[in-house]
Amino acid sequence: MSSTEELMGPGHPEFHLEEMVLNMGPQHPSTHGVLRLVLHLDGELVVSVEPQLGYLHRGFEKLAENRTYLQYLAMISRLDYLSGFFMEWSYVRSVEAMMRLEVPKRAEYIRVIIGELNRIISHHIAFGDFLMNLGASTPFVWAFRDREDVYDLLEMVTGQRMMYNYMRIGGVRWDLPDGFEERCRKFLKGFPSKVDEYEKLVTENEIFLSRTLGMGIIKPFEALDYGISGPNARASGVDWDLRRETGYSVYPEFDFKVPLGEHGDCFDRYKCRIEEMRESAKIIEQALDALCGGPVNLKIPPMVRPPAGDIYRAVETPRGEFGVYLVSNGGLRPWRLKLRDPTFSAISMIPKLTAGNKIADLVAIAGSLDLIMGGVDR
Amino acid sequence: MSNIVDFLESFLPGFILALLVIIISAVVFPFVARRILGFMGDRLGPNRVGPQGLLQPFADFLKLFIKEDITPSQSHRLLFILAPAVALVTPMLTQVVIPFSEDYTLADLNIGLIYIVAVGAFSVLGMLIAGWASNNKYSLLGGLRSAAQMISYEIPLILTIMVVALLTGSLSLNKVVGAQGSVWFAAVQPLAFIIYAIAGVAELNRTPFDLPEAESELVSGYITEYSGMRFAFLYGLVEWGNVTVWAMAGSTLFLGGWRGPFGNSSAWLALKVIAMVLVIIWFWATFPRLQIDQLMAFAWKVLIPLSLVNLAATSLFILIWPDNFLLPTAILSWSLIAIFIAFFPSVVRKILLHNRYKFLASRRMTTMISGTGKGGIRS
Amino acid sequence: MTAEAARLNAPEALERSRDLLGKLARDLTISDWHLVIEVRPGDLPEVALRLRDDEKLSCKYLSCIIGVDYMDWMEALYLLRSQDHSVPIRIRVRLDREKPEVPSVAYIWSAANWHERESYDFFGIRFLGHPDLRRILTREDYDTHPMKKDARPHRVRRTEWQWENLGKPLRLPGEPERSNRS
Amino acid sequence: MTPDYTYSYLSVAAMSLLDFVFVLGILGVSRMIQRRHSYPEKLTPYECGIPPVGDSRTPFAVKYYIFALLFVVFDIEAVFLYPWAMVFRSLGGYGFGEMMLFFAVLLFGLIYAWGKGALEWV
Amino acid sequence: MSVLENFEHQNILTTTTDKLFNWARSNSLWPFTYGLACCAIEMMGAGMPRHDIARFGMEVFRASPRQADVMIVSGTITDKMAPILRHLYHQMAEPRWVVAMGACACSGGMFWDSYNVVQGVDLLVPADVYIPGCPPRPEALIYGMQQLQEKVRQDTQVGKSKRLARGPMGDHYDIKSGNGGDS
Repeated sequence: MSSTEELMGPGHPEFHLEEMVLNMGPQHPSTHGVLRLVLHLDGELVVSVEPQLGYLHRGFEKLAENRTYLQYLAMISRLDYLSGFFMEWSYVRSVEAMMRLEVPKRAEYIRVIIGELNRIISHHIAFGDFLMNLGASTPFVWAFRDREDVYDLLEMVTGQRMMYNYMRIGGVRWDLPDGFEERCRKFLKGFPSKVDEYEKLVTENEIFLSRTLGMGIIKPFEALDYGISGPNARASGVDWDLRRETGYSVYPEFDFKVPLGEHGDCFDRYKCRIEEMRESAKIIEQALDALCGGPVNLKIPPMVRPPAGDIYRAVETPRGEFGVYLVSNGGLRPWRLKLRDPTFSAISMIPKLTAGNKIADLVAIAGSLDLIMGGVDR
Repeated sequence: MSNIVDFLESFLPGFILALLVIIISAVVFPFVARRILGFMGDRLGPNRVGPQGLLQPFADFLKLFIKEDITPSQSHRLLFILAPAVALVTPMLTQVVIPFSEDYTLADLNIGLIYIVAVGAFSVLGMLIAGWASNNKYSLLGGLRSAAQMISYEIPLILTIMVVALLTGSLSLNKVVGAQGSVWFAAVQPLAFIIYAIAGVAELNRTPFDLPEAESELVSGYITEYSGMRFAFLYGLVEWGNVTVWAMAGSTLFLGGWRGPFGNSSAWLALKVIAMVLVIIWFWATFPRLQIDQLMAFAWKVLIPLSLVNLAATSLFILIWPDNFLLPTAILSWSLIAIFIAFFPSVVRKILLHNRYKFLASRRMTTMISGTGKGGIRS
Repeated sequence: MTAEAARLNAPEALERSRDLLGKLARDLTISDWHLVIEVRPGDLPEVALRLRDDEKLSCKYLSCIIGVDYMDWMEALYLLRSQDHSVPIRIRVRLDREKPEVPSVAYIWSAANWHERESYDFFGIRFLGHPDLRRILTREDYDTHPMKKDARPHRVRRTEWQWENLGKPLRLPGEPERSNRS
Repeated sequence: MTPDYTYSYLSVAAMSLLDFVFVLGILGVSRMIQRRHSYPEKLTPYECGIPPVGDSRTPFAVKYYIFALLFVVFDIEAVFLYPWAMVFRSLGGYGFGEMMLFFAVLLFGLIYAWGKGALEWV
Repeated sequence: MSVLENFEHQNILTTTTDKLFNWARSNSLWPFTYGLACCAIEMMGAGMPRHDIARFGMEVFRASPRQADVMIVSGTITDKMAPILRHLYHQMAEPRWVVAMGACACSGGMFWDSYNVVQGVDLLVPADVYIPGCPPRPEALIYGMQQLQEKVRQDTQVGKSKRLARGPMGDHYDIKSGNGGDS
């Protein structure tokens, strides 16, 4: 039943208006790839939304059962392609835990450095796409401009711009190249001013504020109920960051803040990401200071056979808790590999958040949730 | 017979001039916009086709000219094809009354101001027809949005143009320019000029009011189904022609038209037009897009009362000082702007944001300091 | 948010849940810093409710639901976490492989809704009482549950897609079954 | 009526006519030299790659029309205002007062609509 | 059908217009906003400051297939997406081109053995340029687009109508000999 009908009184034959069924996606400029939203519209108003997934379902979990542990490593960074390094990290953490390996300290620092760099570029996209959805074109361009600097650093270390394949079970592929530290420090020096630049362009903008404030509010209990994690949940005030709570890797050594929002609206989610970018830069700086010598990986044979059992390991990706549940039967290949993606939960919140809002708000909300379909569809 | 020859002699050059203005603006301004958008985003923009990319717009137009134009099967064929022509009426006909220079106006109608407003309404017709005839939901939404938006912003536009009529005491645009001999109306009535600019940007569907073709929401709005040359008409000639014509009318009404600090010629008009178009391009690069309810609220709750007050006060001032009204009017208008800016944060924001206003006050981020080593339990 | 003292460690959580669940839990173990609770399919909603509403354990967050096919039996695994203490809890439900059925917990955690749909899609586990149990990732007209170990996920015959056949009518998801499957 | 005056309006009419001729002519020439190849799939309406559900020309939400109604009121006001603006100097205070009364009525109408919630986009 | 396509042999008219049209088409390739997966990010990156595909006039990403010239298939095509991709290809106006960007669009890539992945876009629509890489760098995309420009420049209208009647062995505009035809 449409809201107009409610307004006019139910069942009034003269005022019966048909809902318009509109497909948004899978090819749509604002659905971030291949999300399909089936909207029921009453004029500009969204009566109900049904997300339809699976347009990028590549069968990651099934493919894991046909790959050896090392082979699969090359594949998994394609899962959530904006934070590929975290995908690898989560996967190797679970395999390492299964095999009870102690990763060298230097490797952990390198992982943190690369990981946080990856978090920065992922938030760049989140920022740019969100503003693009709101109709501003320049922030998107600026975000990409600054991504390229990070890409340079990542390429210097891993040899790839997006799909790093840099993690190895028991460490990382190779050591940091010469000159990386200076370049990284140089980048970090200029980085805060660039974030300030974004904020100057966007945060105080009257139109931006009027579009985002109080829009798409996620209450803290709702965030928990729907299994939302990461910046989306922290913007609601859920103080939960796996880097701090579970203290994996060498994160307990670093001093960083976890930005929290108050209202959980689009603005808070945007602001949370901006602040997280700053915090990530601080973490990288500390990690560079703490970088110690030593080997960067354990000598592990290419054909690893973790003992039989099951294990769950999660890392805090730019989008929240990404977990890998691994069941091994002691063979060459995983028996079952479950990938728990944070965006999957975030998308399930869309119908609740957008019903009763307008199309423009739907686009804004979807943008603020930072949806990447690669991880959702798997 | 000689009448007809006379008529053609005076009319045809004018027609060709009007057409040339539109074509040149459709060729030059998109290219300039692309280069400037590139510049604002630290890019270069098109620079490979011809010297400095100058041939890029020609390549684009020729390509669109030889590209297939699809008429979707369930569309209303006649209206679908006619929509570009209907939409092109506005930029063509508006130029009829614009004084290009001191002694050249295509047809100096003595009701030029009403004429501008009346002809301006054709563009919404074109968009509505395009949206409806396409039989596409995005197009329909875009067309309806543009209709709602353009009729809403039509009213402040009419009311501000009337202020100019009051100041001039005539509806003829030649007289309007003539009345600006000593001082531009933009200085006398800055509020009217600002309202004209805002309402004009909304009429033109440019950022931040580009809802009818909001790419992130409605794909391409009312032009979603258009391809080939029809698309070029709607997207290039009509849109940029409208922008140019809006700038022409604006500079005639408020910026003294062809008058310049030294020498009066149409070059000054062109300069002013270019300046106004550059402002539009600048908006394009800077602003996000408004929401439709805020857009409507801004027109009906802010701009219309404001322009009504301005109109009433101006007419009162003219009545009190019939011979020397420019200075008092200017003082009034500038002080209205000051009041508007002073009350903007509390009143206008409240109007636009409604119940979401309360979030504005407390939009600071609280950050929590992480306890190092607080965790330790493995997940 | 909560004081350090409120945090439980795994053994404490185990004690607490033993008190809470009593006989509902078939088995309580600690594996890999996780508290693993094994329950029968029928007891699941009761266990879930108790874990969620308990003051100490307050598992308000369902991380995910995992289906596993062990060839001899199937398993549905519920990963829970509480905001206030850091012990992750797994509920393990062993299912009959021929007829995998388990009550839905979509009314207890909203997150479960889509995760259950996914497990149904991949393994064919029927979540009884689920509001809308449909396929979520694979095509709606797909005829097998691809993650089952004995599933032979078919592929669309490639010739069907080939561009010589571009003129043929389009078939889109949700339309009638294809006839020429390989 | 002076011939000049007729010419002015004649040129407006001729211009709109020629505008249609120009657009349709260009489209016609374009149609002659473009590469055309149409078949049923190409002519289906675009909706992000999915066949549309239902007709797009459904009865549509009433909100857009409320603004159209309000617009009509204000447009008529404008029609009255323009002649007034021309002559109000000669009308003097009396004419001004009358028009202000008209203004007040309109403004009251706007405020009424505002209060009734007609300006809210629900 | 175009007037010019009815010529069966080259003459001064067709060669001149060929040259002119191909110049216009090759310099104004507007891509279609159709990001599928990872490669879409690099596709966006190609339009952005460092690489700036805008220099070649290709930054006009049109979201509607009607206005786009080249569909850059950037990412993995799944079985669920395949009919949609084909539908969107159909809805593009002639002349149209397809660029297969990345290993997945070329051949299925590292998901070649997945149950839900189409092994290359050329099973669905005719591809003009294949750009390998996982994902290809923006430079590679720009190079690929330049190769496409090369291809466009070699296009001719001569005898198009004849070939259209001949059926599926001609180039890819001729596929629908059966129920399509001129309008």
